[in-house]
Formats: sequence, structure tokens, C-alpha cells
Amino acid sequence: MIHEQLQIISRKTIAKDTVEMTFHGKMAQEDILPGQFLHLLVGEGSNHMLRRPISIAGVDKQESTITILFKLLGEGTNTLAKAKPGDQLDALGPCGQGYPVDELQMKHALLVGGGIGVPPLYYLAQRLHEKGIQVTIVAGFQNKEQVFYEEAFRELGNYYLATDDGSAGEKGFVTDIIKKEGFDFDQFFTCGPTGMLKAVSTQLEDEEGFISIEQRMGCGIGACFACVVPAPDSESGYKKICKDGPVFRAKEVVLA
Amino acid sequence: MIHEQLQIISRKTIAKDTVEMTFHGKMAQEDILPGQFLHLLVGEGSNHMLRRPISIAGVDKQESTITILFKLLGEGTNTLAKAKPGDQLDALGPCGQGYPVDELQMKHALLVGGGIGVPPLYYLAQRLHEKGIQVTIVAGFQNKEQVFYEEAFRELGNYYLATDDGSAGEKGFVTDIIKKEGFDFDQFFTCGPTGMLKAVSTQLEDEEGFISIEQRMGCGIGACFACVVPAPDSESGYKKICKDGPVFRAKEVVLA
Amino acid sequence: MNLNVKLPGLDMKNPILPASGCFGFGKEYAGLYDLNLLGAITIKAATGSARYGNGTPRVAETSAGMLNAIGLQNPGVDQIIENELPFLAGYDTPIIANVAGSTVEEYVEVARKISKHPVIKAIELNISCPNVKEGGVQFGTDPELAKMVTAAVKEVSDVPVYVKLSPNVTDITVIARAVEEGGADGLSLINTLTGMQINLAGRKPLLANKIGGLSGPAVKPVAIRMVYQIRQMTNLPIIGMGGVTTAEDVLEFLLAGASAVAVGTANFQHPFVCSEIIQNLPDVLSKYGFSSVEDAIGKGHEHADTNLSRA
Amino acid sequence: MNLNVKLPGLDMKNPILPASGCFGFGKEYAGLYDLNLLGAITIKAATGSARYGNGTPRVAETSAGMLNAIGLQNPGVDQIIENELPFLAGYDTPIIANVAGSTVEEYVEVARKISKHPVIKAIELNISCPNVKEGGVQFGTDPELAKMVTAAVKEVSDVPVYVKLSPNVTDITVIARAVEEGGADGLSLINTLTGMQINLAGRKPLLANKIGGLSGPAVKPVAIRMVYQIRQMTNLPIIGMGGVTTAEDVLEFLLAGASAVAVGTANFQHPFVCSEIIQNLPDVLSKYGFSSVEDAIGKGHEHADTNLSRA
Ligand SMILES: Cc1cc2nc3c(=O)[nH]c(=O)nc-3n(C[C@H](O)[C@H](O)[C@H](O)COP(=O)(O)OP(=O)(O)OC[C@H]3O[C@@H](n4cnc5c(N)ncnc54)[C@H](O)[C@@H]3O)c2cc1C
Ligand SMILES: Cc1cc2nc3c(=O)[nH]c(=O)nc-3n(C[C@H](O)[C@H](O)[C@H](O)COP(=O)(O)OP(=O)(O)OC[C@H]3O[C@@H](n4cnc5c(N)ncnc54)[C@H](O)[C@@H]3O)c2cc1C
Ligand SMILES: Cc1cc2nc3c(=O)[nH]c(=O)nc-3n(C[C@H](O)[C@H](O)[C@H](O)COP(=O)(O)O)c2cc1C
Ligand SMILES: Cc1cc2nc3c(=O)[nH]c(=O)nc-3n(C[C@H](O)[C@H](O)[C@H](O)COP(=O)(O)O)c2cc1C
Ligand code: FES
Ligand code: FES
Repeated sequence: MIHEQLQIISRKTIAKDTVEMTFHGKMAQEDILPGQFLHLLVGEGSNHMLRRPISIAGVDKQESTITILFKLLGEGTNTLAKAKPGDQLDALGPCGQGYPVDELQMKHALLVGGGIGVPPLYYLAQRLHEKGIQVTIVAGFQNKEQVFYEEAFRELGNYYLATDDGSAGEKGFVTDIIKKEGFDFDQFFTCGPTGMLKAVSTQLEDEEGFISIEQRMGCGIGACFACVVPAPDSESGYKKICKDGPVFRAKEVVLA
Repeated sequence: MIHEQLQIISRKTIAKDTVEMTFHGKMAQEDILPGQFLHLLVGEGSNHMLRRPISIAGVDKQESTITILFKLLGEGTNTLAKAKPGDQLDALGPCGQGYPVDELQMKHALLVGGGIGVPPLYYLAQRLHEKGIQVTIVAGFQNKEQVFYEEAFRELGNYYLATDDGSAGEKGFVTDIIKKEGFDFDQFFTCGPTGMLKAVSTQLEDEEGFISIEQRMGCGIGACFACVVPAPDSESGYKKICKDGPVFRAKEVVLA
Repeated sequence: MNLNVKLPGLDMKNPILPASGCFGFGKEYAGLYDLNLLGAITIKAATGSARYGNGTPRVAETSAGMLNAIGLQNPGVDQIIENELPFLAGYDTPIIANVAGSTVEEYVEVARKISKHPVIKAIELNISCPNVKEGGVQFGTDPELAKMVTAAVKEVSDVPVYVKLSPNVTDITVIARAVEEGGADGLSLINTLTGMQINLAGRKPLLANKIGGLSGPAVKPVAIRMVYQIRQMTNLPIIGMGGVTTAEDVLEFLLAGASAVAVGTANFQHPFVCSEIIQNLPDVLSKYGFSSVEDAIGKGHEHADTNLSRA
Repeated sequence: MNLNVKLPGLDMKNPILPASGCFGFGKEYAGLYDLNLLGAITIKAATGSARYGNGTPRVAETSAGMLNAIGLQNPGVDQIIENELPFLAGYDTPIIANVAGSTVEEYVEVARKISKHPVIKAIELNISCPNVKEGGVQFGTDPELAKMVTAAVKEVSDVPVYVKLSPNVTDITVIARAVEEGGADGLSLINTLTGMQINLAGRKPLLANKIGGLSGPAVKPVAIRMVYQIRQMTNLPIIGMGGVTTAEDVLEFLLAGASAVAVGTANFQHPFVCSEIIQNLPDVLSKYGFSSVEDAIGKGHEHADTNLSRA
């Protein structure tokens, strides 16, 4: 993990309240796994004492760039969105443990994402695709306005889209698509709101897979115990999302 | 007094840690007296709960601009200085009571300023000069690096400069110059650090004159009682600097 | 949307009122916007005779807040009645008189006099001013004294009495209970936290009074906690305050259990803040699924399952 | 410039130490900078056996501050001694153990065990954690209990004992006096103020524990006031903390009367903040005319003429 002032080179609104931002920085040369995140300082002075964790959605080592996508939610993300190309952002990263793409032997991967949980799966799909692994992506959004990266994902594998209201793709949830399609895969990888994570991991209970979870963070580096999740089999009974996660084996942790 | 988002049209460092800033705004069309001030919002969010009072140093009705000069002192003025041409500043103004230039019958005015107390005297000198009143200016600074508006003042009247270390003008204080020159004048007008105000008003105790005083402010409009100064002859025993001042008759108030 | 709230003595168009000491006697802000917009107005503290207050500097800026040590400067209750209240009579907005004193007798005298004036619809009994040696803070930290002064003022007041509590206590619920027993019609909280800033160059406390009262967004979490705790132990109506700058903050206080919400320090940063909050409040309420102000009051307790009378 | 400070048990290269709970057991920050730079390190609270702490969310952001309700999660004193302290033995920086408990017996057990470990140079007795039902805060608000637990821990501790005080009390000088009588070697203050944030969409307190501890720049004026007040009533050395983010803040605490200054929340915003403050401190001291840290301690009282033991 390093600490760097990343230079913003582009900023785009790519869906409703959803911003894509690309930075230039040495950090891109680190070995970054999909699922790892940046811990970003927001604003100036003491307006924001806590950094914001945002997943890495893409890395270009050649250009030395890192891309993130974030949703405008509260004050922090709204302030982040005001930063312009040329400005610098104070970042810690890559933080946490990502999806172990290099260690897993597999032929077919199922990626299941919901809303703003989709971005890290894009970087994951790229990495898996590069390794020649067949990728199926199931993405769920509230409605058409929220959808992003549809074309980009289609280039990397089989892409299924669900929206709550049916305004794009199929009407329903990602679990409806998984049920209907009955995919055949070696490992699943999921990221999204807790409700979706629970539904997916229950549905795929008999399969091997990984989930990425969110929690409010303090330090982001494992020192403050803000971000724990129960992990009954571990020695201490819990794991830290910022340091031991955010990516865990689906059966390793207990979702609240 | 009005509330307006003033548009910054220029920003210049004109002496050590001293910034001149000019705004465009409807406020310039108000009847603004020298000595009145702007109460400026600083930064965003809740980093600065208190506005900063800064004197008006010039008004151009034709161009609809207002000029201020300020010294980089603490966080607030440093943040103000970061605002760029094109940015807007939230201002209340013109606030308080200025020098009553139109009501005074006189031939010769003595203006005595110290440091960052000099700017309002520049606007005063302009207004008096316009009225055909002879103006003598005595300006005191710590050293050469701090001096500003020397040429501009010389165009409006007799200008005397003192610096504490003699690096520009005469070595010494404004009171040394007043003593040495023994000026003949109808009214004096002074603005500067409290020590200087006391020295000048003691020295000129037998003359008629006005002083402008500073105090930490809350509301800036007379509602919070933060900025009082003892005024023994007034009904309540005190005056509010933000509303009854910052300009007072020299004998009206008691300097702390 | 219906923003009305009805509290003892106060028939409010909306739950927003300026906090005492941050709005003078209304005149200055009347130059900026129509005071009839406001739900109510709390005027600056009144004492028995004129007080000159503390030396200057009296205010200092802190992170997301400020310190003040005005020291209850005011012209005294008689002058206030004579010179300040007539102006406010021109408005159709209930006025709350903030009453301070050093002795029970002084509180009683001020309350008796000012509560007879027709514009005064309620009294806010200030037993929590931290900025004067004899400012009544002893009444705000000792439950027996708090009860006693409340009962004495209740006896003479022609209007309902809201007791304004100090947050500088080990257990605010004890004081709230005491003033309830004393007959309070409502509670008002919080007053300022005591704090200090030291001037590095001057090598001494910046405020002439050394210690001052901390207010502004910095203290909001403390205020919300206290409103929430007190809502769990009594049904007395609460006027909540401490760090409000937005309509969202107002909703947070309503959810915590306040029925009306006062705005203090924010008036200095944004002189139009009260009118802006009132304008934004309907949208914020409906965004979070509420159809009126009454609908939101106390709704932050729905899931409550623990007694928090002691943190 | 000489930044040394010598306190009971602590021979510090400079007055800067991370505050308990904000630096874990040092390992994570050791990956960022050399821990030998620090004046001392306060580790996360230790209890008798492992504690899992509160539910999540455990933190919330507030204006210029944050709320936390970690709930003393820690692996228990034995595990800490076995798994955490050996790593710290590699550094030439005194380690302070923060000791917590629900009963006097638990405090005594933890203090006895941990004070025997050679890396531990002092104990910070945490009688002020607001975030657990049985977290010892009763010991921090009741002077008799405070004195008793201090005396009991002093009896078994092999190292000096600094008692960490809660700011959530009516009069902090009363508690300070009590722990001084109990034999404390020093005081540490302030712990967090109790506060709450309500989640508007969820319509309930955001933290799972509902109430949390407020820290960060927002609370600095309260902390400075308390350090200043206590400095006027006792000569016990004070480790000051609460909202420190810059070397200027450190000087403000020194002037108020602290001999060392801890940095908590700021580590989350700027993980390198302690090392940066240490780097900037000489310049800030000389800018304000001081030639060493010792030279600045308590200098904010020079002009003091009033007794402020009660605000
Ligand atoms: C490992 C991880 C990866 C994430 N990746 C992304 C991503 O790629 N894109 C994206 O849009 N969002 C992502 N999030 C969520 C993102 O961190 C929050 O949306 C963001 O912090 C909200 O900040 P705010 O100031 O706008 O909202 P506010 O609600 O005003 O924030 C207040 C506080 O709560 C915290 N907070 C609020 N919501 C969340 C949340 N869901 N998770 C964690 N902390 C939260 C904030 O960090 C802040 O401390 C991720 C979260 C985690 C833990
Ligand atoms: C009527 C009036 C007119 C002024 N005109 C000018 C001017 O034309 N140019 C100029 O450079 N300065 C002027 N000042 C002083 C200016 O207001 C302060 O220098 C400025 O507020 C400092 O802010 P800061 O954040 O940089 O300093 P900080 O010390 O960080 O400010 C902290 C707080 O103290 C207040 N404060 C600090 N110093 C002063 C001071 N001398 N007077 C009032 N409040 C203070 C600030 O407003 C703020 O609330 C004037 C002051 C008054 C009262
Ligand atoms: C400058 C100033 C003066 C105040 N004067 C009084 C007062 O006279 N009586 C009183 O009860 N409270 C007084 N207060 C406290 C406020 O009414 C309010 O309780 C407190 O400031 C918290 O609200 P805020 O954070 O919105 O300012 C004063 C506060 C400030 C900032
Ligand atoms: C996340 C977090 C955890 C904390 N844990 C402890 C603790 O275990 N023991 C303790 O005595 N204080 C604990 N504290 C309080 C700090 O040590 C410190 O007293 C307080 O935060 C004020 O300092 P600050 O404003 O610099 O953070 C904790 C504070 C935070 C923010
Ligand atoms: S955020 Fe501090 S331990 Fe995870
Ligand atoms: S600053 Fe509020 S009365 Fe002058």
C-alpha cells in the first residue's frame, strides 16, 4: 500500500449520479488485484475527518492510470465529484485483499454485481478474460438510468442485465437470472448491496465463490476495528474488512 | 446593506502577504462610505463559521467594482486569497458606519494609517480629494516589504511614509512624523492597530477626528454583542463596532 | 406541506426559530427578511438590570464551531420591555423571552415582568449560561436548584416556561427530571459546551473571559444525543438546538424527539439561514417519507430497544 | 531544537504520541513510517479476556469530527502480551498500555499482567470509555470509584499510572482531584464526548450502539479548557489530547499545560500525521518564541489571574 497524490486526468458522468474518474500515478505500477480499493481524502481542512473507500475499477499499467466509479451519495462523494482534471487527490492504495485471480484454477467464472458494486467486477472481468477464462456477468440495477459499462462488459463475456423495473434488460433481480439460466461455473464472484450479497450467497450456497463487502471505515488499514465482520472460524472470531477483505470466501464471514 | 455573490475580477499580491482583490457587483451602486466594510464568507461547509470583516478600499461606480486589500494572517485570509478571478464570494455589505465625508466642512484633512489599516484611508483620500479637500497622508509600516499604494497616495495629497526599521521612508512611527511636521488640519482620520490608534488619539487629543477600530466579530450586523467597545457617554455605555462603527469620533469610545 | 407545530403557548407556522443570543431582538434580521416567516423568535437573554457583559474579544472561531463569552450583555428587563418588545409586536410570530439571573429572586423578577407583555408567548429559563460568574449555571448543574428555580418562575409566569439545559453535566436526564418535577412546560437544549482557545502569539486564552461557550456544527452530535436521551424519559416537549445549519439537520433533531428546532451560530455564517431552512424543509421531509412536521417528531426512536437514560 | 520530555516512566524524544484506539498495536502504521520517530505509543485498550465489541456500523462522520463505538474490541490481555507486544519490543519508543475493565478486579488483573512486560513503560487507566455498557465509565464519573480503582491499580502496577479522564462530567477537576488522591502519576485527557447521529433514511441512530464517542477537531476547545483547568489545580503531568491535527494544535495543548500530546482521529484522515507534526514542531515552537518543548509547557497561564477550577 502506498500513499500518493493521484492526478485526475478525466472525469465523466456515465450514468445517473455515477461518476467515472481516472487518475495518473505511480500507484498503477503496484500489483493491484480486482476488489482492492483506494482510501480517498475528501475536501480540505477538517470538513471530512474520514476518508472514503472506493473500489478500483480499472488499471492501465502502460498509461499508469487507475479508474474508479462512484455514486453520488452524500457530502463526501459530492465533494469528490467536484475535483477536476488537473487536480490532485490524496489516496492510500491499493488497500485490502482483492479477488485472488492468479491463484484460482478455473475455466468459467460467474460475476454477479449490483448497482455501484459492479465497478470492481469490470476490472475482474478484464483480468479473467486476459487469462482466457470464460466470463459470465450478471449485473443488476434499479433502472435504465443507472446502467453503465454494458457494452464494455459484453466485450469480455456473456452479459445479462436485470433492472428492478424492467426499464433495461430483464425485469427482476440478479437472482432471478441466475435461477432461470442455471449457469455452469467453477467460481462465483459477487459485489453489491448487502441484501443482494445475502440472496446470492444463499442461492449459490453449494458453490465456491467470493463476496466483497462494505462497511463504514475509520483508518482503512486495519488499526481501528471499525470495519469488522463476524468470521466464526477465524481465531479471533471476526475479520477486518479493510485489511482482511473487502473480498472474502463466501463461507468465511457472516453477513449482518 | 445587501447580500450578494460578488464576482472576483482580479487578485494581486501587492506587498508582502498583502492581497488586493477587486469584485464586480451591484453592491458598488450603493452609497458606500470610506470606512465601511464587507463581511465575507470564507471557504465551504462548516470550516469557517464566522465571516471575515474587510474594509472597502475603493469603489468604482462606473465599472461597478469594489476593491479590498487584505493581509494573510490566519486560515481565513489564506483561504480567501485562494479564490480566483471568476470565482464568487458571498458578501454582506456595505456594513457599518464609515467616515462622514459629506457632512464635514473642512479644508484640510490629516489621514493617519498603520499597516493593514491603510486601505480604507485610500478610498477616503479619493473621496476627499474629489471634494477638493487638501489631504495629508501619514502611513506607517513595519518595513519596506509591507508598503503598498505609495504612488497612488502621492497622486491624492502630501504623503509621508514611516517604517519601523527605516527600510523605506523615515525610520520611526507615524506619531514621530506628526510631531516633527506639526501639520495644520481641520479633522484627522486614523485607522490601524490599537496601539497606534491610542498613540495617535492621545497625541491629537485636542483636535477633532475619527478613528476606525477592529474587533473580532460574530454576526457583523449588530445582533450578537460580540464587538462592543465602551462608550461612556452613550445611553447603554457601549457601542457595537459592526453597526455603530467601525468609525467613531475619537472621543466617543474608550480603546482597550 | 403542513409545517405547523403547536407547543405550550406557541402556535408555530413551522418548527424553526432563531436561538437566543444569535438574533438580538430581531431588528437587524428584520432588515434582511420578513420575520413573519419564522415559527417563533427567541430573544437575547434578559436580566434584572442592565449588564455590560465580559471584556473583548468575546468570540473565537473553532473547527466547525465558535466560542462566545458575551456574558449576558443586555439593557435589563425594563429597557427591553420599553425599547425592544414594541418593535416585535408588529409581527405575527410568537416571541420567547430568554430569562437569566444570578439569584432566584432575579429570575422571578424578570419572568414576572416580561411574561406580562402581550408579545411574549413563552419563557425560556436560561439556567445554563456558562459565560458569567453569576450567570445561573449553578442552577443548571444542581438538580435541587434547577427544580427550585423552575418552580419559583412557574409560580409567577403568565406564560409557559421552557427550561434551557446545560450540556456540561454528567447526566442530563437527572436535570431534566428535576425541572419536570419543578413544573416545566417544556425543555430547551442544548446551551453551549464550555471550551477554550489559547492564542499562541499572546500565550493566553484568546477570550477575555478565558472560557467561552462552544456552539455550531461541532456540537450537534452531543445535542442530538441529549435530545434523544431525554425523549426516552419524558413527554415534555423539547426545543432542540446545537449546530443546525440545514433542513436535514432539522429533521435529525425532529427524529431525535425535538418538536421545534432553534438555529444559533449558523445565522452568523449565513444571515438568511432560517428562511432558507424553512423553504427547504418541505422537500427534505418528503424526500425522507414524511408528510408533515408532526409526522417526523420522535420517529428516530421507532426501533429503539435500549434505555439510554445513562450513556 | 530540544523536543525531549521526561514524564514518570516515559523518556520521550518528543511530546507526540498516537492516542489509544487510533493506532491499533502499531503494526499497520509501522508499514507507513518508522515508529522510532514517535515520542511514545499508546496501544489499543486491553481487557481481561477477549471482547468482540459492538455491532457495526461503529463509526460515523460528523462536522470536524467523528463518532465511534468500537466497544473495546480486543483480544484480551494475555493475547496482547503474547501476540502484539513482541513486535513493539523492536522499537526504541516507550509503549503505554491502555487498561480497561468492567470491575476493579478486571482493571487490577490487566494492569498487573501488562505492567510486567518490559516494553510497557506506563499504564493509561481508561476509566472513561463511553461505548460499552460495562466499560468503566462509571469509574470516570464518580469521584469515589475513580479514586478507588486508581489506588487499586497503583498497588499492582510495576509502572507509573496515568488516569484517562472522561469529559462527560459536570466538573472534571473533582475527578482529577480524586484520582490524584488515589495516587495517579499523571492524567490523560480527554477521552471522547458522548454523542449520536441519526440516520435520516433509516430513521434510527446510525451507530449500532446508538451512542458513540465524539472526537476530532470539533472537541478541541473542550479538551483545551479541561487541560487548562486541571493545570491550575494540580502539578500532575498531563497527556493532552482531543482534536490535534497540526503542530500548532500541539503548542496550544502545551500552553494549556499538557506535557505530552496525543493524536487520535487525525491518523485516519492523514496516516502520516504524527510524523509530520514531529517534523513541523521545531519551526512552530521557534515561530512563537520557544526554544524547547519544556519551555512551552504551561506558558498559557502566565497572565492567569482567575481561578477557573469551576467554569
Ligand atoms: C471496500 C469498499 C469499496 C467501495 N467501492 C465503491 C465504489 O467503487 N463506488 C462507490 O460509489 N461506492 C463504493 N463504496 C461505498 C462508498 O465508500 C460510499 O458510497 C461513500 O463512502 C459514501 O460517502 P458520502 O460522503 O458520499 O456519503 P455519506 O453517507 O455522507 O458518508 C458518511 C460516512 O459514511 C460512510 N459510508 C456511507 N456509505 C457507505 C458505504 N456504503 N460503505 C462504506 N462507507 C460508507 C462514508 O465513507 C462516510 O464516512 C465502497 C465501500 C467500501 C467499504
Ligand atoms: C471593521 C474591520 C475592518 C477590517 N479591515 C481589514 C482590511 O481592510 N484588511 C485586512 O487585512 N484586515 C482587515 N481587518 C482585519 C481582518 O478582519 C482580520 O485580519 C481577519 O479577520 C483575520 O482572519 P484570519 O482567518 O486570517 O485570521 P485568524 O486569526 O485565523 O481568525 C480567527 C478569527 O479571528 C478573527 N480576527 C482575527 N484577527 C482579527 C482582527 N484584527 N479584527 C477582527 N477580527 C479578527 C477572524 O475574523 C476570525 O473570526 C478588519 C477588521 C475589522 C473589524
Ligand atoms: C453569540 C452567542 C450568544 C448566545 N447568547 C445566549 C443567551 O443570551 N441565552 C441563551 O440561552 N443562549 C445563548 N446562546 C446559546 C444559543 O442560544 C444556543 O443554545 C447554542 O449556541 C447552540 O446552538 P447553535 O449551535 O445553533 O449556535 C448564545 C450563543 C451564541 C453563539
Ligand atoms: C476509533 C477510536 C477508538 C478509540 N479507542 C480508545 C480506546 O480503546 N481507549 C481509550 O482510552 N481511548 C480510545 N479512543 C479515544 C482516543 O484515544 C482519544 O482520547 C480521543 O479520540 C480524542 O482524541 P482525538 O480527537 O485526537 O481523536 C478512541 C478513539 C477513536 C476515534
Ligand atoms: S477501517 Fe480501521 S480497522 Fe478497518
Ligand atoms: S458582530 Fe455581532 S454585534 Fe457586532
